[in-house]
Amino acid sequence: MARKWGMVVDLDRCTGCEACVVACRAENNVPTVGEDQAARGRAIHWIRVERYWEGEFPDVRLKFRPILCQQCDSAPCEPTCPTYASHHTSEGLNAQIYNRCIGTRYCANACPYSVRFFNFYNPVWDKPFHLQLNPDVSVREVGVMEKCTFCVQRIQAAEIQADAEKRGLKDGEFNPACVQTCPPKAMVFGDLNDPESEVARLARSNRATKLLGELGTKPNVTYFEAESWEE
Amino acid sequence: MSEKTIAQINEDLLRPVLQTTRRFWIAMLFLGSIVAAAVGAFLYQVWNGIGVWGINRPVFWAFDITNFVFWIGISHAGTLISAILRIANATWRRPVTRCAEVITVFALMIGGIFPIIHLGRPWLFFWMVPYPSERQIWPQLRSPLAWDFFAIGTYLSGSLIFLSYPMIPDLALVRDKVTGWRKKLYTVLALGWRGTPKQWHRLETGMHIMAVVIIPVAVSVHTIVSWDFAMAPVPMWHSTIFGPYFVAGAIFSGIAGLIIAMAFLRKVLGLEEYLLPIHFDYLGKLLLMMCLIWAYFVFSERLTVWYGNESAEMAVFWSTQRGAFAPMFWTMVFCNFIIPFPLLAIKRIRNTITGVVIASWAIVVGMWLERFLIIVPSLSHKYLPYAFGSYRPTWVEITILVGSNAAMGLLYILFSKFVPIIAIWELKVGSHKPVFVRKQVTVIRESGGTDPIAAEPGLLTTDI
Amino acid sequence: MERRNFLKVAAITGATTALDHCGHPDHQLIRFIPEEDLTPGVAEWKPSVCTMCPAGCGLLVRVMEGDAEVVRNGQVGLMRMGLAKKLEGNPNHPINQGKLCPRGQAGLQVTYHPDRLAHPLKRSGPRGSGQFQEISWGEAITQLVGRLAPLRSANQSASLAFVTKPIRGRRRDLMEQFLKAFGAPPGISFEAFDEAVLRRANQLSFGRPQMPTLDLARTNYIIVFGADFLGTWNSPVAQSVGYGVMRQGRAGSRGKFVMVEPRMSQTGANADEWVPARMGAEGVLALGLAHVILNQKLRPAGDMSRAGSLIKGWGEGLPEYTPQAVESRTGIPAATVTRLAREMASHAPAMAIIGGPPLAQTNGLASALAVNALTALLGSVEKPGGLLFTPLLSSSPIAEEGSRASLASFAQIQTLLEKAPGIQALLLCDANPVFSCPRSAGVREALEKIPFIASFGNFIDETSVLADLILPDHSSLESWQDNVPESGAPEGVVSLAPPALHPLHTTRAMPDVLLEVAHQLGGPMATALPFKTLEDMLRTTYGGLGGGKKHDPKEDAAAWDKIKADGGWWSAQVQPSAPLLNPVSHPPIAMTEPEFDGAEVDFPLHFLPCASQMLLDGSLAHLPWLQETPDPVSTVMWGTWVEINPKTAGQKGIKQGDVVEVKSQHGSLRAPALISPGIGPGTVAMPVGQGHEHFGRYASGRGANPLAILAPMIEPETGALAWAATRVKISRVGEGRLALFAGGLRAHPQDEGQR
Amino acid sequence: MHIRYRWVYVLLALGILAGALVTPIIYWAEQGAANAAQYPTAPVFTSAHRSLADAIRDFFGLHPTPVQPIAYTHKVHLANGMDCTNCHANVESGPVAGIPSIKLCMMCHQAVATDKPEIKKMAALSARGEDIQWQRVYDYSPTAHVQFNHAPHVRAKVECATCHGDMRQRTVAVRTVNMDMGFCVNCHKLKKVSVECIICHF
Repeated sequence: MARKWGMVVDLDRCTGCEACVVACRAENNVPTVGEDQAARGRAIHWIRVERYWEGEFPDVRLKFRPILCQQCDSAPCEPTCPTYASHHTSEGLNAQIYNRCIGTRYCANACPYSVRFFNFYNPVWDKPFHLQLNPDVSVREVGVMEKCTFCVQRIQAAEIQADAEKRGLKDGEFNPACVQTCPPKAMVFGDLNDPESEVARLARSNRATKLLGELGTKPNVTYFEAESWEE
Repeated sequence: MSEKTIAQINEDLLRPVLQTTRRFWIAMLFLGSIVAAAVGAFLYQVWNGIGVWGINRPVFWAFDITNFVFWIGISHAGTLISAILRIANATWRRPVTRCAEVITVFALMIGGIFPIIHLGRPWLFFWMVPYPSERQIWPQLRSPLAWDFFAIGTYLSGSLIFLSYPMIPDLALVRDKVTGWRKKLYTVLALGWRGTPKQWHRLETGMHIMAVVIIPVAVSVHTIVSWDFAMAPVPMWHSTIFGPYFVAGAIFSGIAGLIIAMAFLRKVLGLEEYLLPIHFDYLGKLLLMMCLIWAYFVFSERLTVWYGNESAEMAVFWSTQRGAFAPMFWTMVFCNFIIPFPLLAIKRIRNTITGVVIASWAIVVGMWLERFLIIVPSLSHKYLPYAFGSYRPTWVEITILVGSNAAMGLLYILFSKFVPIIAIWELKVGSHKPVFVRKQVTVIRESGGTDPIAAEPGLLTTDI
Repeated sequence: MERRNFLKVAAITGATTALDHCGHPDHQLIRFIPEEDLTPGVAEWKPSVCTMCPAGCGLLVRVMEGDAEVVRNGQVGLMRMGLAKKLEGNPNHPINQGKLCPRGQAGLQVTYHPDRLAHPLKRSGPRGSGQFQEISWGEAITQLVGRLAPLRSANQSASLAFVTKPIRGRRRDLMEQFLKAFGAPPGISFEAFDEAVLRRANQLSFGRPQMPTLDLARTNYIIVFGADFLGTWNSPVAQSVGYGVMRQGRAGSRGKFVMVEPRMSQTGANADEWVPARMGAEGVLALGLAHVILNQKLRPAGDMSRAGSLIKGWGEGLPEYTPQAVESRTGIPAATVTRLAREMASHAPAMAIIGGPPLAQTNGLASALAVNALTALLGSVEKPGGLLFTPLLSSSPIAEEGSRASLASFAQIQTLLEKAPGIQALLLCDANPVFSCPRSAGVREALEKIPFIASFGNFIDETSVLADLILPDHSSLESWQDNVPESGAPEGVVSLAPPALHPLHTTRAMPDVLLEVAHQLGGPMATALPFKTLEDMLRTTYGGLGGGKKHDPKEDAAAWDKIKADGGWWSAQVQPSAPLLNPVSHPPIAMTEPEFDGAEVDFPLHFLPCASQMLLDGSLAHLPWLQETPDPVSTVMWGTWVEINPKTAGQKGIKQGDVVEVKSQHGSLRAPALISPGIGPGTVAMPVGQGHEHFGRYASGRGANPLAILAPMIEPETGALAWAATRVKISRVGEGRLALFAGGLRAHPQDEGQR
Repeated sequence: MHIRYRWVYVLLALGILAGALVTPIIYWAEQGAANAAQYPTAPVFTSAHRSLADAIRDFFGLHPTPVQPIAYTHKVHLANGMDCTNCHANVESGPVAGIPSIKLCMMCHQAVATDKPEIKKMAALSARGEDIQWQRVYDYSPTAHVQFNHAPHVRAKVECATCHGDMRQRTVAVRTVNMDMGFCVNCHKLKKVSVECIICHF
């Protein structure tokens, strides 16, 4: 059976440290836009840690929730794209094909999670920062939509390696950058179609919830809500 | 009108075509520069990237799509109205039809450009067109944007035929009046119209068929435009009311646009005897009806959202009722209802052209705001409050908006320069008995002219 | 705007190159013959050590071949060389176990920073003007030697001073040996957020002058006083890993985490219970808890160690710390105090931790001792699920450091300043006291008086801009690294790694420069430092580790190679050793009220500078990745902010984003306001990190530096800067702008009233 | 048209010109302001095209034929029993086939054919410690976002010649096969491998 990549995020473990955010930037050639553009709402973070306040001082709470592309099975962004730049892959990924993107930005409007980011200008790196750019990931240009890919470059590398060694993929053999770096191990990534995989096991847990599941987007990212302490 | 002789009619209606005034050139100069500025702004945007606009995340659409919907809306005046009136055989329509149909064609052209202007990479717009390529990919036909492409394409070509078909006799008329290069030009444009009974017959039937065909197309176009929004799960977009709501809004703004255009022509081209208060009165009534329908739609839309009290939608709702967008919202209500309703409802005011025109101006402004208020508040308040945003336009967007209006004026004036803006032959047909079509046949054979009543009756008998 | 210009520059200068495998390199440049032969397009993972903070996490560096613009003997050209593409945690490393914090992830940018110093510089303009001119290494070293030699001959060698960022490892030893041999006083290890108070307290309470290691993975209950242990404090990655286990890693037993702090931090946001105690009253709360436990006999009194004996009235059961008394002094309801005490007593293993703001008070040490006593009372010192202390290898510099720990770096800097007139030469290594000390301390003015300053740092900052000579170090990925972590793992650890990359610029490793200088100075210096390079030194120190007892060279060589391959050495054999001998005896301490600078009438608000999750103490402000990563709590990018409670803001008519002036007795600053429900009406907080004058293009002239306006209040016994003991007043100045990443504040917009 | 209106044409032209100039003027003004505000900008790496010409070339998929610094002849080397993988060593193992550094060339050419002018050129280079500036022959425009990996193709028994032409007949490498997307897709379909976009574009 074809693979179906998915993720589980345990909000009870997440500390909101944002290591995932920087790791993603480093891995995926996500450009920095500078203060002016950032203030205009053009900062690009494929994964972000949302924070929501509850109550008022002193009985105040703060909740974190890392949000990346949910790789929906019925993704609103996909049918909206007139050129197939955004479409579903056989491995359940929500592909964004940069070279096919003409920049209608319709997908970003349709995405309820607001995880699609647009290149309003050509990205720039002051030399020699560009020496760090990951050659396995393309550098996007102006007018192109971009988003979390579940680190598809790592998926493909692992698959090619496995084929070369004439074997299947092992669970946890590789991880997206965010999962790899997460200090409290709040994220788990893997193949949902492999019932043995950890992510599949967790996704079956009774703690499993989907973000905005009521919209029927069928996300492949599962959240475990934070729990409260009882004696 | 019947007391006006054919010669006078020709004289009055062909004047703008035959002689060029200074005013014309000044208008061209003025509008031309504005349009040029808008084109410059667009090139500037292409060179630097669409970041020169005020759009951002999450407000990825703003002025661009607002203008698109607005102009498509305006386009609904002409063809739809004149088609309906034709079928209804409302004779008062005759002076109105052409200037209405012209609006449709130009508004569609302008509106249709915006989806291209608004692309992040406009130079790749042709990927929306289904054509075979070595890539072996076709457009995504599930995408409302692809539907737009086809819908607008159909409507535009339909309207073009609908407009140009009844132009033929008048072009022929001009052909016979002018000399030199323009003679050549109009000879081509007139498509060899000689006014034979066959030709007249075909013209009539053609017009009837087109009139029937164009109405469902017109309705479908704006429904599909509304689906650009209704198909996306965005708070207050994802609504079943949008189809009829948009169509109503479109006709509403369309008629307003038409009235403004007519008032303009009446003054500038001195057509006081042709575009009579009665026309404004009738159109005003139509406008009044649309005004009520529009108000009804807005009310029911707001009511259901408010009553539904769904968290995400309420965020949008309140942002328009009391929040950042409230001033715009209430201005819209003012422009689209509070002002026009009394002006149009009170007969005495409706009969003064001024009253109707004021109402129309208010409505045009109000309807642009309505489009904006459908798009921006929803985008800036999507499901996850963390991703809420706001929007402020830049000079580029404003220039392009102004430019699109200037382009409308420019094209309209140019058109009235080349074609009689009022269908002369229809007027004449309107002012004589239906039998004359038969008579005229011989006349034409005789004199070779196309003017139905050129020769004196005496000749008729002798020649048959 | 910015990017449009870049674009224009790019379009006009044609400065575009493309990734080597999908584009064309700049043609006009010549190519140098590559030094190494890597497989193009294939990644190699090389071990290294993270130097973004002193925690000593192990790294794996993803090295791939690429074309770099380099200068070789004065000529610019393209060189095919190994380039670092990504940093990841070393999965076998006992401290970070394959994980990294955001700052560690951004470490890459240090190596490839456009403002990194590429070659030695000597000052060409007036001091502090930032005008330097390029010189050769030969010249640079001759100059340094030329300055140092006379000092020794004129036996003024005591007039050489050395200020460095905290380094735990052989580099540090090398400096010390250099200074000793030179005859100069020991170097000053300067840290902005000084942990001296805690080290001191741990030395007194537990006989261990070092930061604690938290066994979170096995604890059932942890109450934290101020320590931002999931963000920036101590060894955050190790602690986060443990925290994950405490939350969901153990079937059926989810530990409770209580946070006591005046302003909600990223760490506090994760607490099950958040207790905003009055600033400086944390110790009182701790003793209140102890009072309940003692008097209700919730714990066997036998666990009362000497940690308790350091607290006045402990023997009598802390009569002054009844819950009611505590309520009046801390603002925490008596009922809460009692409940918390019961909970922690009945959920062993439980521990209490203190760090950050509570220690930055005039009564910091007392608070620390109080919390230590509580932990001791809970019986979780050097026990599973409690406080552990990473065993210090005999070869570790920390033991030595520990004995000095009693003196805080601020105190050391101040003594330096007092001696400043007498000091002839100052060596700097990435320490930035000018930025990190209150302006009132007059660091800059004092340093300007020193005739000769040399800096080894590889960036120009507020301190090194004063230097006469700059000898830029390699980046941490380009040179040998070692670190003997002070905390973070229960077993003994040495993080050590060879260079992962060839140097990009014409820089040199600071230890190697010191060694060369020593040799050129000759005489006792040369003999005291026999090594040729840092590598020699590391090998002689650690080469034996893991080798056989009887140091057979072959075995050692193999062991050495293994250490280099593993990125260090660690062993469970090194168990937590018994408390150090000769425990420092100390009279019992009374929990005094904290003193604050500024009368409450004129300066009504407490001022709380807090470590920034991204920029730490400002030493990382030059990295655009961190600048553009939103702060987890405020979601501000590229700037500073003043965090104000809605009530306070309302009274002053301050709205989100308005520029406010924050005024203390010692200065004032301006920054945009951030209205936040996470801070009390009596306090305003500001993140440390921005407000640099000189620190590369991304940090310079951005935001404001809260440390600058602090009063020189100190914790008397250690002399540590009490950076949370200043009072301020605020006033609205005008409109401003904040680059916020977040739109809404709350999950349900209605909570904020109709928008 | 009537002669007395000629001045109007002039005005008209001027007006339109002015309109068209509005934006560039604002643009340059902004640029000036911005540059003043900017910190001294180092040359940058960007995905922007170098010039309008570049953009147009890219749009129409035109590839300028590169001029190699050394007239390397594949023909001779292959005729002398060498194999592609002798120089392009990583083609079986990695994504990039790789071009050897001058070191490898000099291994043989210290001794072999040292009298030939091209070899002399090369020897001079290596004496100066310089490598040969080989120019790419086959590459994808960055805007194509193609992530090509040689190894799997070699493993799938795709001949080098299929994509690079028969180098035994060539001296200096030139682009013989037009590697447009159709070329790739056809082969993928023929070999019944996935033609999903994400396979190559990411």
